[in-house]
Amino acid sequence: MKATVAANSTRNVEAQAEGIRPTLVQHIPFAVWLIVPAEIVLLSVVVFPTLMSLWLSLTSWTPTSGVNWWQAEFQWLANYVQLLFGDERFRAALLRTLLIVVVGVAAEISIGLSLALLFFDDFPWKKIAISAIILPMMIVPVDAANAFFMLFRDVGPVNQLVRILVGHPVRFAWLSDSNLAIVPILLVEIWQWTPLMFLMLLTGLMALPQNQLRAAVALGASRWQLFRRIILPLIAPVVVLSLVIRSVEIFKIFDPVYILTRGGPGTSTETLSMWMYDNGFVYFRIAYVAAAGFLVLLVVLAYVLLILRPLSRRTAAER
Amino acid sequence: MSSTGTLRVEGLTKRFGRTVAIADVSFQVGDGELFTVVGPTNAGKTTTLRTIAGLETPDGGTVFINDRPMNAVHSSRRKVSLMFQNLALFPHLSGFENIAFPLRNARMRREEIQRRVEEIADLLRIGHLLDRLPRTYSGGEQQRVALARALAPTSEVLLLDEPLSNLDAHIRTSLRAELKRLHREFGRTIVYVTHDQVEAMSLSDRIAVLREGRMQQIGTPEEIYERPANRFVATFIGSPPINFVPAAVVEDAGGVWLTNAWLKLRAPAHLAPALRQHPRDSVLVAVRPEDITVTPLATGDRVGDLTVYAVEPLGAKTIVDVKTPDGNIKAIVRRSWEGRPNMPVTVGVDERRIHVLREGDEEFLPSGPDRAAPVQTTSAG
Amino acid sequence: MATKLVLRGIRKEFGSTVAVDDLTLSVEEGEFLSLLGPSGCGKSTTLAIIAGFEAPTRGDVIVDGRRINDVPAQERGIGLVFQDYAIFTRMSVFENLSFGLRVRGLGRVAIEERVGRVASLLHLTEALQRPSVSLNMSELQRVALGRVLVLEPPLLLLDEPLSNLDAAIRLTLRTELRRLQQELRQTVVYVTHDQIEAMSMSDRIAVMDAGRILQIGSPMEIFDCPQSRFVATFIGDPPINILPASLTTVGGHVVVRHGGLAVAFNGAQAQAALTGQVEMAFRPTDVVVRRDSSSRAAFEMVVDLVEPLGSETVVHLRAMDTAIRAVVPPAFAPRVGERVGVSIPAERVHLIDAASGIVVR
Amino acid sequence: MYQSSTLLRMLKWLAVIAAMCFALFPIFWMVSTSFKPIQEWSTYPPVWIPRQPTLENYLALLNPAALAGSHSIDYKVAETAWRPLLNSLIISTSATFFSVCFGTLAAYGVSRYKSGGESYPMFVLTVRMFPPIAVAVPMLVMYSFLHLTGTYVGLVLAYTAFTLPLSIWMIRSFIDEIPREIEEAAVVYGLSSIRAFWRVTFPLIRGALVATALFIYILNWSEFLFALSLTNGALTTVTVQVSNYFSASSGQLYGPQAALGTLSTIPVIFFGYLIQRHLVRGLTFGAIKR
Repeated sequence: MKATVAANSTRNVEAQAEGIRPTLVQHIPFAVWLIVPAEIVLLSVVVFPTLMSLWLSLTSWTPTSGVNWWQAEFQWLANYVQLLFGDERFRAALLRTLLIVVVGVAAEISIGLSLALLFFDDFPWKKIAISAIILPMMIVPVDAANAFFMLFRDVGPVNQLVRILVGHPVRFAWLSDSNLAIVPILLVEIWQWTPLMFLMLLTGLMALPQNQLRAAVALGASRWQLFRRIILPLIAPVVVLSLVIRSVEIFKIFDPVYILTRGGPGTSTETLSMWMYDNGFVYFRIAYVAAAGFLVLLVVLAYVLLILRPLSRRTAAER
Repeated sequence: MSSTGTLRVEGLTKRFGRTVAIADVSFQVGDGELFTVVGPTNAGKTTTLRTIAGLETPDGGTVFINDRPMNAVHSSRRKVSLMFQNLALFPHLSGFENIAFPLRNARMRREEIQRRVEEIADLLRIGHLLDRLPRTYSGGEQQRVALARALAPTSEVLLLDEPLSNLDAHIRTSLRAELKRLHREFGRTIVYVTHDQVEAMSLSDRIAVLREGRMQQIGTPEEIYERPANRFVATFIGSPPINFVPAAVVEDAGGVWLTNAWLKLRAPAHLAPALRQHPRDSVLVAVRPEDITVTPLATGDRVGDLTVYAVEPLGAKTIVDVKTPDGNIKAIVRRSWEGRPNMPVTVGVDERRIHVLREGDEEFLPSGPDRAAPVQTTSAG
Repeated sequence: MATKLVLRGIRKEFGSTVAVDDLTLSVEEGEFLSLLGPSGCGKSTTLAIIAGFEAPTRGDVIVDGRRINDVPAQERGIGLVFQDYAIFTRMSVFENLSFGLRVRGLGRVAIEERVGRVASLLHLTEALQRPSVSLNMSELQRVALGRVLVLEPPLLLLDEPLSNLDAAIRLTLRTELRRLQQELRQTVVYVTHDQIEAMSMSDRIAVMDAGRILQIGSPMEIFDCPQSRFVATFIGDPPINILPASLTTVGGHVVVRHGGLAVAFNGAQAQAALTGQVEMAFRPTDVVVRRDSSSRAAFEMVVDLVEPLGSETVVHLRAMDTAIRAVVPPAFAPRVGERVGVSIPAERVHLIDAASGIVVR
Repeated sequence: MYQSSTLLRMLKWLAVIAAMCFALFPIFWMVSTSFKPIQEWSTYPPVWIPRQPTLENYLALLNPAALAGSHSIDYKVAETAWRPLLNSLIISTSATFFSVCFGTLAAYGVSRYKSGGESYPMFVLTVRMFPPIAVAVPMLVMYSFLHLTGTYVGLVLAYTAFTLPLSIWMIRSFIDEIPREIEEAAVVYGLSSIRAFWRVTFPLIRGALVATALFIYILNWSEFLFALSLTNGALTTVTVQVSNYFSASSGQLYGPQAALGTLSTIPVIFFGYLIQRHLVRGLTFGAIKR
């Protein structure tokens, strides 16, 4: 990181040479000083532990092993190999997390976009309706998970509603049936974050060049043609952005799993974060978890780059 | 009130990455002069101004104010005022505080500031704006307050960046005259940047024409208009722009002629010597629209090559667009000109007022000193 | 192909503000009519009502005798060109031009044929495959125009299509647009705030202010015979001189006087103006300025400011509390402080009723 | 732009109402439960609106002993909820303060001076891509080494670090909106660069900074994972306390849990609506503005 700072300052000198900051000439170090406090915090709390974790992931260290972490026994990539090829439970958690990401994001974006389109036109009470719909995203996630826990209990209102719908008593064991337990977890994510997608996409829709839409209408486009040929291509960058941001967030899913099922029953709802929590804080397999953390980071980075690349290429072309 | 100074810019060069914003720009502005830098977008006008103000560091060249080099002086101590194109009024400060801002920083006494701001506000008739925030102003009012802020401090050079842009036509016309009157009364040294050649012509003591970062010509408005240095200046100054008509140089016993299929001009005395050196060359004849007369052909006349393409009445005058075999030319004719599109016409050119350049050249052929001034007349409607 | 458009008693309210007030207007087949007025005068709202994006609070929009108030915008088939051109940024030039035909489900061959025709008319053939984001302003403007022309619309609405352009290119496109309209014999409603554009292009101009049409007429009618102070001021650059004046009757003549500046009319001409406060208005181009101020009819004034514009020169003249603008040829070469003789031909002077702002002569 | 038929309008209304119900129902349930007496917590069919609304759940937050009669009380919930509320208040406030202060400095540098180079903002952002749990594990090791586990300092540091990227990005987007010329005008008219920022730019973004602070505050207040893993139970925040109301030994204390949930969510909702215009900007790293 030190190297980065040094590189940054030379870059700044170049920046001045290019005249990006004229008044800077008189205060060469000023620009660097500005980011020092933030940098100290990030270095000590994020970058240092990350580097430490990189070291640990190459060792077999646990707190119970009796040696200091920096003296741990080095074992190359053994942890990674074990994770990828030997650990069924880890792989299951990884796949489960990916499933939650795909289903959750798809649902959030499609519902969010539909809702945003509904709110594209003006109608009475629109502001109040928006305020109501975005309420879930403001709830403390732990409280949201608890609320869903209450809803999905055997004797909770969800079962009662299902009963009213099907017409005879049912008792789905939502939280203790290993096939069903994933449903409330997904639902609480969708419930809490669809409003964000809705708000993002609505903001995007409102920012669309109004005259392009009007032009399409004046040229005779039907409602569907307007959506398909004009709105969708224009809103695509916002959709991709939503996709990236939500995917990254859901990848980290922890609070609802911890509150609703703690990964259970068995390991049927165990996600990556839950897996890491159990292995790290319950079984103290620190080195092993560190390796898993790096794998996950790589997966997330690859995912983000994969999605963002076509987007940035397109915006570059438009400049 | 008047603290003025001279400005000298020598070989100013500024690059942004690989693009060259200005290249080797030099000029001198005398004490109390109103000097305009005019040019199209990306000419480097704003960069020039910002470099003088110290907001950009030049890659080469020096800025002198009162003969002192300024390159190492921070912009807060250069004693220049800059009126930004987007005005950059402080949105959170009242009109009074905006105008007083430079004075407070100069540690002027409180009563003195009060007096000074009120004096300037009177002058620009913005007394009623002093207690209000800029967001409540109209476009013209914002412009005036920004101008007042630039006028308030005792700066040696006043830099104005497109101060009249974004205004309605009528307000612009009247503010323009007002600015000129203000300058006459207070004699401040002003560098005025604009893309509008009309503004440059009407306001300036001298004009510098800039294109793609390079200086094209420096001179009084009359010089620039009557004796443009090159093709670009001739085209850029004047509206509708000057016409270029291809012709060949022919010399016979009668003298030197410029001819093409539809036009035969006797080369005027001030151009003849230069043209004689280029016999049979292809040249372009540059004619201002007001130096062209257009006459409809009477019925029965042989139909010529020239027809009216469009007639554009402007009220006091009319622009006629004439279609020629070599492209269209525009002429300014009197208001009640009777002609309609597709009508055959003949065209006359005041040959004493033409410029000539060789095809492919940018610079005009040199002309002698006896170029005719426009005919003196009284003005009548 | 050309169409007659009639607006009858159009009124549009937004909440408590009235954007358009009892507007009646008819645009003849093949006519180029400009709606001219300052921003906020209701001209764009009028356009939106014709296009079908706004429903009028009252009044009828009639095209070729058919009331189209209830026809939705996408079925009106009216060509609309926006101030910002509203080019579909994600599409190529061809896709932009063909959009209207594609949404109508035309076959590929027919589309290519019609797009090709319009593209060559507008010199866009070379640019057809380019992405629209790579176009310059004048190309964008032509694509916007071409996009509606392929549909051969009976009526073309243009909303300030030249206002985003550089002065030089604006001048050229002004001519081209007018030529094109004359060739296609297209009915055009052109919205602008630029009086020069309106003057130079239109068959007729409707001058609007505060939601109302103040005057309709040919450009020269509007210029020479303004009916109100607003129209007189709005048209013409440099703006018309307006001076408060007094009326006296001398012999059979009515003399209108502001300070030393006096204009005599014969009685019959000025009778209507004899009541109330008046103002005299005359164009800077109508002021006769002479070097010798000895002439009896001339009023002596001092040159206060000189603005050379190249092909003409604006002089500001002053005498006591009288200040006027005059336009002189550059060769006149006036100098600041110089004394000149000024006279104004009576037939070029308008009298305005000061209270109502109506031109009475 | 299009005129909708009556049927279509009705369908749209139905969809909107359905969405509103879906959004509001879980919240309704939490609030409703917080007013239910213990007998109504677990009946079937469930009680929708408390028949005998009571405040005893809220009182139990202050005095858990009152619950002892019906439940065996876990040691974790045997004390009043004041302590976790106070802890959350202290930690969230300090972390927000540091995050916004440091964030403002860095954002100003990035926006006006390109501090740290072109890719610095992106580098900062990668911090938000980490699953925090992956960092929490080595952090715990580091914290126990430095004796920071279960301390205010430890949590404040962690919260500051993990909200800094958002602070920087959000504030940067606000500063970017202030035309640079305004600051330059202040420089031309006699101020140094730093004073120009302080006298001109800062007053203009003050409102936006408050919004950023409230947003960061919400995040800190809602944080669960670090509070759970970096404290060893020595320091309880509200979110942890909420989850403590059910555990193996004391069973489900639905009433008090809903009561504390309601209480802890109220400030968040309040702040949330205050800064509604900026929420999207924050959650999308300043990419989408309103």
